[in-house]
Amino acid sequence: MYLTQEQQDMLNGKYGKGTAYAMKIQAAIGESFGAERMVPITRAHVALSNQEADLWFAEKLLSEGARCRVAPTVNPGFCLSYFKNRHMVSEEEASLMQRTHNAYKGLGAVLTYNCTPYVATNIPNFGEITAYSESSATPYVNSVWGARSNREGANSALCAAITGYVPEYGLLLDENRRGNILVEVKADMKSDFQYHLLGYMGRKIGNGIPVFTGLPKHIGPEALTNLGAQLNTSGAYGMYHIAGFTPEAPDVKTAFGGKEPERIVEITNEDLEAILEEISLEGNREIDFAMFGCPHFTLKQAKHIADKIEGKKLKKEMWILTSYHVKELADRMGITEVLEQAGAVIVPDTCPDQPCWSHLKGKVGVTESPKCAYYPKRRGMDFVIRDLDTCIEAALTGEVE
Amino acid sequence: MRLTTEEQAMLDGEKGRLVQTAMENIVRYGQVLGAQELCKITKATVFCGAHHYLEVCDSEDFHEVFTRLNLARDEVIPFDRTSPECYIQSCVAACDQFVYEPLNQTEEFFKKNQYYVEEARKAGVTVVGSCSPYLTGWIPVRGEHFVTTESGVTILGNSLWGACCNSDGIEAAFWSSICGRTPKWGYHVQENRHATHLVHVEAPLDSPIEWELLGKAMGMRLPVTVCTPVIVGDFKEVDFVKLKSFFTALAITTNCRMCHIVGITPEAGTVEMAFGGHEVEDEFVITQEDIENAYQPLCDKTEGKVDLVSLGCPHYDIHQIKKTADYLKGKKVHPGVNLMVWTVYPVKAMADLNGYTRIIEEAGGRIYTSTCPVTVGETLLKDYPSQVYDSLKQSGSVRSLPLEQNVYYTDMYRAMEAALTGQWKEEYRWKK
Amino acid sequence: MGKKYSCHKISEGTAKGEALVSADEIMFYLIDPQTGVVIEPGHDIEGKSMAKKILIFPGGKGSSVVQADGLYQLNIRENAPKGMIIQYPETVLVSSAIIMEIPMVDKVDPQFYEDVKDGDTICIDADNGFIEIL
Amino acid sequence: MEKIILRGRGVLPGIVEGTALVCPKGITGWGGIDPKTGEIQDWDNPNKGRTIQNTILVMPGSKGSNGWSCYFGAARAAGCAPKGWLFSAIDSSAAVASAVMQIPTIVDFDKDEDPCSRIENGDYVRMDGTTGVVEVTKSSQRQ
Repeated sequence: MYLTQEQQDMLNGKYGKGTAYAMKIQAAIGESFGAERMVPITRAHVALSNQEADLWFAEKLLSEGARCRVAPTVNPGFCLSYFKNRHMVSEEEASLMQRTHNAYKGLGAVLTYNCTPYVATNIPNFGEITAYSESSATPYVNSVWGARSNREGANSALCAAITGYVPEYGLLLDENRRGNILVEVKADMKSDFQYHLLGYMGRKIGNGIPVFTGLPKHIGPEALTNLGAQLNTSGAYGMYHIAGFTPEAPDVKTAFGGKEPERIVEITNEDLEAILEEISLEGNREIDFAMFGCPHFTLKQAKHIADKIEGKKLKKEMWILTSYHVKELADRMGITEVLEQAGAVIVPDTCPDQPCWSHLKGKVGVTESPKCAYYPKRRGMDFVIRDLDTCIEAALTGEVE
Repeated sequence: MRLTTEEQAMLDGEKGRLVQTAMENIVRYGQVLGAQELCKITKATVFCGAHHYLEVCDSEDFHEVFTRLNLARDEVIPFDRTSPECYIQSCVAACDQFVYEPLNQTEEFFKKNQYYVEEARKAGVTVVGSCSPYLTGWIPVRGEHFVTTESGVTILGNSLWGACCNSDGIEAAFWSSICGRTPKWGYHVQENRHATHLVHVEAPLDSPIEWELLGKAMGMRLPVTVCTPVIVGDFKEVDFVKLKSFFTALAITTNCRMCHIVGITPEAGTVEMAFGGHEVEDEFVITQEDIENAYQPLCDKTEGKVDLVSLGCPHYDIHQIKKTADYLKGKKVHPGVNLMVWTVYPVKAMADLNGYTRIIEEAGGRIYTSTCPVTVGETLLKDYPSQVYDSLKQSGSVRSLPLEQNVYYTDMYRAMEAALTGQWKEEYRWKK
Repeated sequence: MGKKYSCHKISEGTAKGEALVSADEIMFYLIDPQTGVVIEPGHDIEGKSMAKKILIFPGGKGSSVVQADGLYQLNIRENAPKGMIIQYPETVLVSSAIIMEIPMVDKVDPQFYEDVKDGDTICIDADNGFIEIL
Repeated sequence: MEKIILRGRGVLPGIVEGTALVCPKGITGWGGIDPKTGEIQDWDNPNKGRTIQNTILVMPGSKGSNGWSCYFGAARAAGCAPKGWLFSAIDSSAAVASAVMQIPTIVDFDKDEDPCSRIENGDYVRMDGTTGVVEVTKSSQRQ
């Protein structure tokens, strides 16, 4: 791979040991993918995870003097002030989060603690070259915004933020952005929930870049967020097209770059029902809690819940996870008050796959997100997956259909 | 004009007087344009708050003021609902949502503004208070139809996101928010979105201010009528801050509401694609000299004391606030200088979380939200004889106020230097 | 001297160890860090340990953070594989291997897959681009 | 007494007559007029200081920011609206302003019948917003 003088200097340690380490990793990635050169990025998002490896890597870079050239936004861990003050995390867990906070702050990241930067705080424009980790983010920025990012790992995205460059391969190149699987959606996409299930059809869709047809004319950010998040829970997708909707797919032909699809897949209502049955616990049972916001809920979703439970009392715990800045909006809009009066909690900066949920271990929850049900399994939480309104009803009555 | 059954029902009053009036106005608006049908609006920004021009209507009742000015009716039609299919955010108001004393405003005015904003919130408007609705997730996707009261957002939406919007106005944005429709005309129609003018940019553009100046330099060359330029050049490290600076400056110096950038905006992969087979009406080159000429009249020549330094028009995003904090860390603003940084309150909350607010405050500056110096107006600005802005739009608009101030315009770093030294020096003028 | 096969370097270094072949993609999150044993239900090599082995598998799966953490947890307990031979590189797995300094190669001579079986002793020389079955 | 007839597209009905106020470079909406009096405030407008109230206002189209219509709307609310107006070519901001003003409006004239060049300040204009016919009595010919 060709390196410019500046990139070579980074590799040789002229910009410090930490930067050299980041560059070494990136050069190796570039070499392994046969990249010819490195190109500058103007945005990055790091899937901070508040896990030991994440902290080890960030602290190693920091102690070796690395600083971000391009300040990245970051994923959530857990909200330290909320969970620590309520003694819901141990000293060690709080300390890990605090050290993660300090390490990323030291590296110069913008501590947004939000897994949906692509809907508000870090939105790339068409064609912009970026480095996004977080599995729901990469398909969103590539597909919806037409920006360019490979499916970065948390650590490779951090390296890119530090050096300001990424190796040029994969989805950064025109020829790799064309669709190859035609996905004809025959299912009735009546709410954002169906996009969760459509995204979970990864096994049926198969590897490649899907081109969806048959979707409604208006698709909101919540539906698109769900689609991307679940595609990358059920498979590995850097990008998709929606014919007549996403910017690189004004029509089916353009989406495939003039070629014929390699595979045609049809998705019906029955497919969505079958996948739901497969991934969800059985219904008709009592539940212990409801959890929403994986990926983080938007203001619109928080307001939807508030409208449904205003003036009522929840029978079960309800957690709504969101970004710090949506939380601010919810406070200002009076939504937080309505939620809290009904007994729900809207909490920022927090992910379902974090140690702060130890009190839910061994319990059964409801959620509308298959991703929310998938990762926390190893923390002993099990979920019934239903559409949002059914989940809200379950939190009110204590039982799910 | 062809209306759908649903639209006709709204016009017939089936959804109440408010929706009916909004629809009547939209239909009339469409008839004046010669539009054949309406299109569905799913995003809007509206101009809430107790803006000064509303004072022509001498009434204590928000709804009366609203009806007479925004609905153009002489009865009182309560503004109590908006289209459930449309996501609506509020633009800047003439007041910060949280403080009034530092802006030299009265409690009475602050409360009136809160009352206006609160009524809009009850009607379904998300209270944001920003000229930069995209900072809180209000971003139309390609092909989405939207309305906005901000010219800069119209042009950004059309150009950068490939969404569809005309420059229509404050009243029309309310009508569309209420009935969820706008006339299908102009940039809402695919065939009208091709380029008309070809601009070759030969000036090297690095910082955001240079992109702003490109907007002004183009404004000096483009016709006053509506046109759709396409720019080509060897653009390096283009980021969103540069683009929003450019589009905002272009919007206020021209009537242009869409501008393609070859290789950057989605409808302009190539020059040919941007023109889509239509003729090039005119073609010109912008040189470094043009950029410099655009700058000179925007910045006063006198050296001397500085009283106000204002950063953030359009409202700063979190990255810009971080840069401000990084620069000010450990430094002190000169006594007597008011350093104001403008953003939207959820971004300020994020700045609080990240410690940027504290750094800026320790340096002697302060972050404000929900408005800007020009929107607050004379009440604030009359007390500052010498003002520095990092924005072409602010510095230009301040000049049109009936005040006799020195107005300086430069990039954010030189503006902060002026705040630290308390002086305007020749070296703070922007130069390449 | 054993039989040599060409390959392409992803993560530098050399390694020697016992072969463990998996037909399924691997998510390092679902490996017991205390033993290196695959605990993912229904996985091709469920119940087998990858500790100090040369792991031969198609590629990785899972979100952008789990691979690094999984490998890290194995690595600090010295239960990570010594080397990895893959077919389908993707950034998440590749960067994790590079960071954990575990030699990794791809684009191996197809004959290798015909010949290799569990328990073979294998040498990887990523830097010189070859694998050897001893 | 010279009379000329111009034809545009009549878009808002009504027959009105009055003295023409012609602004060939348009008027800036936001801050360009004082809505309380209808007085033009644009520093570079040759009609600065004149009011739009009760005139037949002639302009090429809108100008400047998206806030163009609201100052005219405010003038309407304050009782300072023109009697009718003519736009050489319609644009979206001017169309919103017309829908707000609800005064007779004629737009989209042929290039050689551009009201901004064929009508001068002080000419007496009779306009029919239904038919689009504009009857101009040149002031230089009038007693």
